[in-house]
Amino acid sequence: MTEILDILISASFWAAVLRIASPLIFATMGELICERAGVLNLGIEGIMVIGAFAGWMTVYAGGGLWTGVAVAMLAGMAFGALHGLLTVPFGLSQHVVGLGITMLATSSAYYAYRLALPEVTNPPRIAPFQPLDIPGLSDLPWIGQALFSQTALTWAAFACVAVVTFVLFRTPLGLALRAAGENPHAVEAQGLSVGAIRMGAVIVGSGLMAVGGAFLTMSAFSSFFFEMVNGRGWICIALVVFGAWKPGKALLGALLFAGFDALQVRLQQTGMGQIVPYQVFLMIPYLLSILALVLMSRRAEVPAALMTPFNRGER
Amino acid sequence: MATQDPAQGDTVLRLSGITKRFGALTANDGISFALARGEVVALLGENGAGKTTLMNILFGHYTADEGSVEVFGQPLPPGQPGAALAAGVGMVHQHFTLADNMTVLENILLGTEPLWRPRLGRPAARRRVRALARDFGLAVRPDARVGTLSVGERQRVEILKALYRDARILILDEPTAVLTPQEAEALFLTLRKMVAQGLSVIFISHKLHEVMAIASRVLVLRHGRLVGETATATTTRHALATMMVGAEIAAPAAAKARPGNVLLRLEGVSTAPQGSRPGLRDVDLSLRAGQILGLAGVSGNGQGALADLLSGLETPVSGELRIAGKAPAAWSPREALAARIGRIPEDRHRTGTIADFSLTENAVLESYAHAPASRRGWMDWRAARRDAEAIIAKYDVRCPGPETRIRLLSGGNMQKLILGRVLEAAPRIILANQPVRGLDIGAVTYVQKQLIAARDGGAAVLLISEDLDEILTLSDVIRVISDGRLSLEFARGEKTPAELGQWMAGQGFDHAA
Amino acid sequence: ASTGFLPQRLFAQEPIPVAGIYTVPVEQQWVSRIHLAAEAAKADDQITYSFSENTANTDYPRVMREYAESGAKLIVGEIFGVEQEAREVVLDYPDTAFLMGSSFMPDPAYPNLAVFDNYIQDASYLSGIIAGAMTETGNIGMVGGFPIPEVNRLMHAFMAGVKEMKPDATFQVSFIGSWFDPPKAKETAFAMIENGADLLYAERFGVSDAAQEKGILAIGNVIDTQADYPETVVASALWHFEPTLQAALAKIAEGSFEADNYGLYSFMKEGGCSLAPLGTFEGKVPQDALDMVAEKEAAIRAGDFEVEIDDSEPTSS
Amino acid sequence: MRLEPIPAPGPARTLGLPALAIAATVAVAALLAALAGANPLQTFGLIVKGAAGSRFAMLETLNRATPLIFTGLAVAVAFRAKLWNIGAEAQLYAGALVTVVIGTQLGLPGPLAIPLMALGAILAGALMLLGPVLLKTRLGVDEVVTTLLLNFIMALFISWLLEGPLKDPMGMGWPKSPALPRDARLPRIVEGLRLHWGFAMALICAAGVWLIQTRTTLGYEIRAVGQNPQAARFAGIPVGRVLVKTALLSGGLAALAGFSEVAGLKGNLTSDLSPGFGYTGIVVAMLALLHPLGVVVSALFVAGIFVGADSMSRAAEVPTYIADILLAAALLFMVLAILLTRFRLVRG
Ligand SMILES: Nc1ncnc2c1ncn2[C@@H]1O[C@H](COP(=O)(O)OP(=O)(O)OP(=O)(O)O)[C@@H](O)[C@H]1O
Ligand SMILES: Nc1ncnc2c1ncn2[C@@H]1O[C@H](COP(=O)(O)OP(=O)(O)OP(=O)(O)O)[C@@H](O)[C@H]1O
Ligand SMILES: [Mg+2]
Ligand SMILES: [Mg+2]
Repeated sequence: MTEILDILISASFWAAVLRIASPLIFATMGELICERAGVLNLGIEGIMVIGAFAGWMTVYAGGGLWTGVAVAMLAGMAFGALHGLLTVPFGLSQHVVGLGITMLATSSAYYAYRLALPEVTNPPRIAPFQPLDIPGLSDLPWIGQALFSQTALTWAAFACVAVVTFVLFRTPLGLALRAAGENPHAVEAQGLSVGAIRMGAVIVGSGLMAVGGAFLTMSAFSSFFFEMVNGRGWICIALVVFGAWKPGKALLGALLFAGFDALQVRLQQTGMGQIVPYQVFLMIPYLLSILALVLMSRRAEVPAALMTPFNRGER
Repeated sequence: MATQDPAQGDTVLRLSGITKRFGALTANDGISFALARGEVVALLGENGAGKTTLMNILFGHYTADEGSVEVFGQPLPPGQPGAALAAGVGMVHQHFTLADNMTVLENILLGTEPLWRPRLGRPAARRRVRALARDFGLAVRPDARVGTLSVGERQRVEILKALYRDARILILDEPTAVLTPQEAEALFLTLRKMVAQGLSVIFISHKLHEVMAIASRVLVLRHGRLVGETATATTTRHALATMMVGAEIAAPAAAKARPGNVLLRLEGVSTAPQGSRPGLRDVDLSLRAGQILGLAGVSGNGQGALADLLSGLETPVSGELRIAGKAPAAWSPREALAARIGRIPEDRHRTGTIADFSLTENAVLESYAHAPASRRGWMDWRAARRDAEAIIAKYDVRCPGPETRIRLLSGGNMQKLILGRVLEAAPRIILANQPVRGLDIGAVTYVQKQLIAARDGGAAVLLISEDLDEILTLSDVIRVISDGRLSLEFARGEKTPAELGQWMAGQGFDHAA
Repeated sequence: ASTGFLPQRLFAQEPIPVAGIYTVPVEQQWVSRIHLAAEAAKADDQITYSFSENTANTDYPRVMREYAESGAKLIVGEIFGVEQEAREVVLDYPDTAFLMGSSFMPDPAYPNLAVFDNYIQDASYLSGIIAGAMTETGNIGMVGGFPIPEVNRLMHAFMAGVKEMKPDATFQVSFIGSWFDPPKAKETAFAMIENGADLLYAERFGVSDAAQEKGILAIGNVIDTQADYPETVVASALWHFEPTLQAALAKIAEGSFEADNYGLYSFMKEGGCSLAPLGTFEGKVPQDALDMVAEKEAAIRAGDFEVEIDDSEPTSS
Repeated sequence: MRLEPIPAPGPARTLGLPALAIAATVAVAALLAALAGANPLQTFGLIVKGAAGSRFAMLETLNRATPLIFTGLAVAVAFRAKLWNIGAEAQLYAGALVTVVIGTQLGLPGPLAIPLMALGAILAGALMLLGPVLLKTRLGVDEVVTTLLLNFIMALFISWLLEGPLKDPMGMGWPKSPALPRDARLPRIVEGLRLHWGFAMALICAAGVWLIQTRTTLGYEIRAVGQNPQAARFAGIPVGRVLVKTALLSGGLAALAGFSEVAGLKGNLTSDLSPGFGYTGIVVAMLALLHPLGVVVSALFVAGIFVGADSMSRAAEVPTYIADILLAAALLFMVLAILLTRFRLVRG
């Protein structure tokens, strides 16, 4: 028990939590935007892969880091546009299209990587985002290490939550977006285009997912690897539900998930780590997510029109 | 046919030669008419005559195949609700278009500000909504979640949506179908205020007395064509009905009831309230063979709980339910069906039918589990189809055939299928919850006749309705429900409508208690 | 590609058609060594080479058949996940030689199936000696993918090497449950550093990055990454697949390929593994360690000393 | 923009559009091959050859379709009831696990072991889905997420078993289960080739599911609950019980994929038994519009594209990943084509 406490009060633990959470936060916000507009985007896993690849490749080919982020975002938006095209005007099954996009984006990234770097054995590296040194703050004793030793992208992730919250709940655009996920007929009857709103949401949301992927290759790490997204996208789907489709709560979920991940890594070194198989530690975040869902189930408010395609002139 | 034209400068809206086809069906066929400033025009027609379609074209939900729409002299671009709104057209849809999980204010604000504006002007909007609500007598709380509102309140939100956008022309598609008479009265008050301010209204309803009360002019649609026009001042309800259906309609003539044994009895039954819906409070009720008991009351006073109880969806928390003198051991829809309770649900779309099932599949929804529809777990679709065909023939369900998806039927025909399904099971007790809501007069008359016939065949009928007229015409005995309590039993004609209205408002219970 | 291990070309004949089938991308350390050796042989016109990477185990036998049908004379790969099915395929193509990473011993019942694995415990052991000399706290972190024999035996050999210099050294061992999740490997390594580790055994990508960021040292495994981490990676235990491949090619050319254990070709005395050159750490490693490395290496090469092969799952101490 | 139903689509549409989808996939293949410096004109021929060019190729396609039929059926059954089972992957592994445990630990003779293994697998898969369904019906917990998360938990659980209690003592330390005894394996349909009786079982299951859906009261109940649970409940259909039965059926079918892969193909359990068959099953089912017999066709289509494209990648010497790209492209083109056989997109 004291071992766990020791871990929990260490600054480096909290620094790790923020790091691990960052890609999840971006992608979770992306998914949340899509789902708020009524579209379940199961393409998230693949879109993160394409983001990871496109961002990294841009920098590797000589672009700047922020250019890389922008390219990653654009790549994600391109796949988002495809997802949106198929699920919004054509109203195809969001399950199939999502899984199809995941497969397409992932394999496209791999194919492009292999074409670009056929002879690779040691994956090449780029100079990734470095922790921002904030004079004064970064030198503070505990806080400095826990909070103020992060890269610009981590800061961007938190800013992203604030922006998404503001846009969703404080602007006309956010109102329209939420309404599209609650009752598209209401949106249409108020003279707005459900199709355009949903398309926009899927495209922008996918862009954010791709930035989440890019975080992995450009901040958390410095190379692109096959399979490095490693199911993080699926976690984000769960985080959106966990957060009851609210950005703040979803952020909390991401931090919690990252916290358990950071904790399990450390627990493996403790006395417990000797008796308990490592798989059990790896399972903890998933088990807790389910538990949290059960505890919150009564209160969760699913966007009423989630997964329901809208076709004008059909009742 | 040519309709009478308002004076030139007064015309706010003109539809010219509107034609709309859905596949082989022509829903609107060359319809032209004009609307004047400050005028209320009623649109009448049987179910499926094309009223909603026409309004959907006007509002831009559909694009007409032919014809054009002019608002205030300007052509309206087709297929764009946004353009209609901007031109001053507001529409209250037959099925509300509100987001339940959002607040009233949010629903009203939706789409009213440029999407790229950095902030929603909530405080100003709230003030404006309050002012409009006061001016037009539309009481709602701007920050309430729509999902928690009653139907009447929701409708007020719909009207506020239009007013907030400065609508000059308001379309109301069957606004009263789901309102209590009191709510309908309030709506009319609001409409009169609006007209006084120069708004024009298109009003769709199947209730002729409402049309007579509110409209100055009536347009009648039949099979997509405009077949008649008349001023309300120079016509009668009877004449309108004939114009609509194209034939005379005889009102159901009820013979005197011959009440028999008590088939179902509630003794001191209470049920748990559900959300904002009240439960029953210590209710005693007897349903007799060969008698129609009409339950009057303002919606939301426990009718739902009583209907659910008899349907098998709910169980009493105290008191006893007895069928033919015996308390059932278990209680669920299955047991209710086994006890030969026939149930006509309030909401035919959501509870009564499965939209994408065929008529055959819907016909056996309550009887699929046993012969002849199935044997030892295997469906006998041929037998099921025979059942459906029999219902279709006997109950005059107009449809392309038993394999049609029921979604494609009009409400009246859907209701006839439900009626057939219920009555063909030869129920001893019939629960008829708002059985004619939203139906045209032809269908209304038909359904009511069938209920009387079932009574004459010895069934006990519980008729729940908010329409006092309906209660008064059909019921042999009447009881009133208010806040989960039942009044004493009144014989037919014992109380005047005004007296019943007082009971509905909750007076009289206190004296009785 | 290094050609230092290629023996003289023994025969000037048609290149031998070789196919590689890998269940992971060719970046994966283990596979990359096979791939490199094959590419080198191809560059030498010794073989023609095509490969299929990221092949699911479900598809593996089909791909084996396809290559065999298309005329490959030697098929290289890994059948750890499809031992039984692969053996059935092998019997159907007696004229094709199969040289497969496998956890079983060769079996004369499958005469055209030879097995190998990366038995580079010799080099790992030597790298451990260097690690033992370089660690100050004696607290060493080891991050692995999965606890499979290929990983376990190298970890054990490494730990044995460390103990030669620091008998009381302690080890933190973690498995991340993935071959390809460098960010996760990196986080795990960070956690070990916080927990006092001042030297990391980099079984996975990502570990050296953590060491580099925190300014501590790392020991590489299977591949040489010092060029990427010049201040961090002290030494690496390298695997050279070339002797294994060349031995197989020679047998095929002779027509005497048979069920055999090629794992031996990964041993140091066969040139199958080596300690990477100290490079940037030249002169920074204590002399007594270098002496011991030299002594042990000589003993290993002479066959006087055998590093123990322990495939059991290592645990933290 | 809106979709408008086409009253009576002619054969030009119903056949032409799917053909167009395949042509578009081929065009993508050619483009990708050209990017990699291969001859784009060969690709189509190579794909066909790889998927159906020989008896071997054809049987391999059938072989790869086998688990997809099972998981496709599992998903089709569940989705009919609007039970969003994204966890066929976990159910597959549950089935495989029980198959191996019964087959290797009980020491039963083959003829007894095989049916017992299948039954055990069905039970395990069913239980695997029962949890999420009970959480859904009792507490309203979203099953998309619970079934999805269970996939990860199951994968870790299997990984632990394979490194711990279920590790093959003869496996030289590699994490895999002991192998089933010879007589506890499903026989091959064609001697020497991999196709096994699991394929026949899959076809029987498809026919069975079709019968259940169209001919039984259970099938009727499942559809009713899926389309409108409120109306179903009102009509006396026990909604919760129907969902539970659906879950048992769906989970059981997915588990049979695991059973068939282990008993028919692999002989033992490894943590990479399934390259995402559970997820692909969703695609297979939706491509078939949830029709059980359509599942067979769409599983064959999916398997054929993958096997053909994979083989093409080797023959044309382009990166292997092209197979997944083409599979994804074919799927998306095909679902779109099938939609457009019945609807057209119009303005306004
Ligand atoms: N979206 C649609 N697609 C196909 N046919 C339609 C559609 N909407 C309406 N129809 C057809 O148009 C006809 C007219 O329908 P409409 O809704 O206008 O009737 P209505 O007069 O409003 O009936 P009610 O009184 O029941 O509301 C119907 O018979 C129906 O068959
Ligand atoms: N998608 C559709 N395709 C074909 N016809 C439709 C469609 N939607 C509605 N209709 C037709 O439109 C007509 C009116 O539909 P509506 O939903 O207004 O029902 P209704 O008859 O008014 O019943 P209710 O009053 O109970 O709502 C019906 O006759 C129905 O057949
Ligand atoms: Mg209508
Ligand atoms: Mg109606």
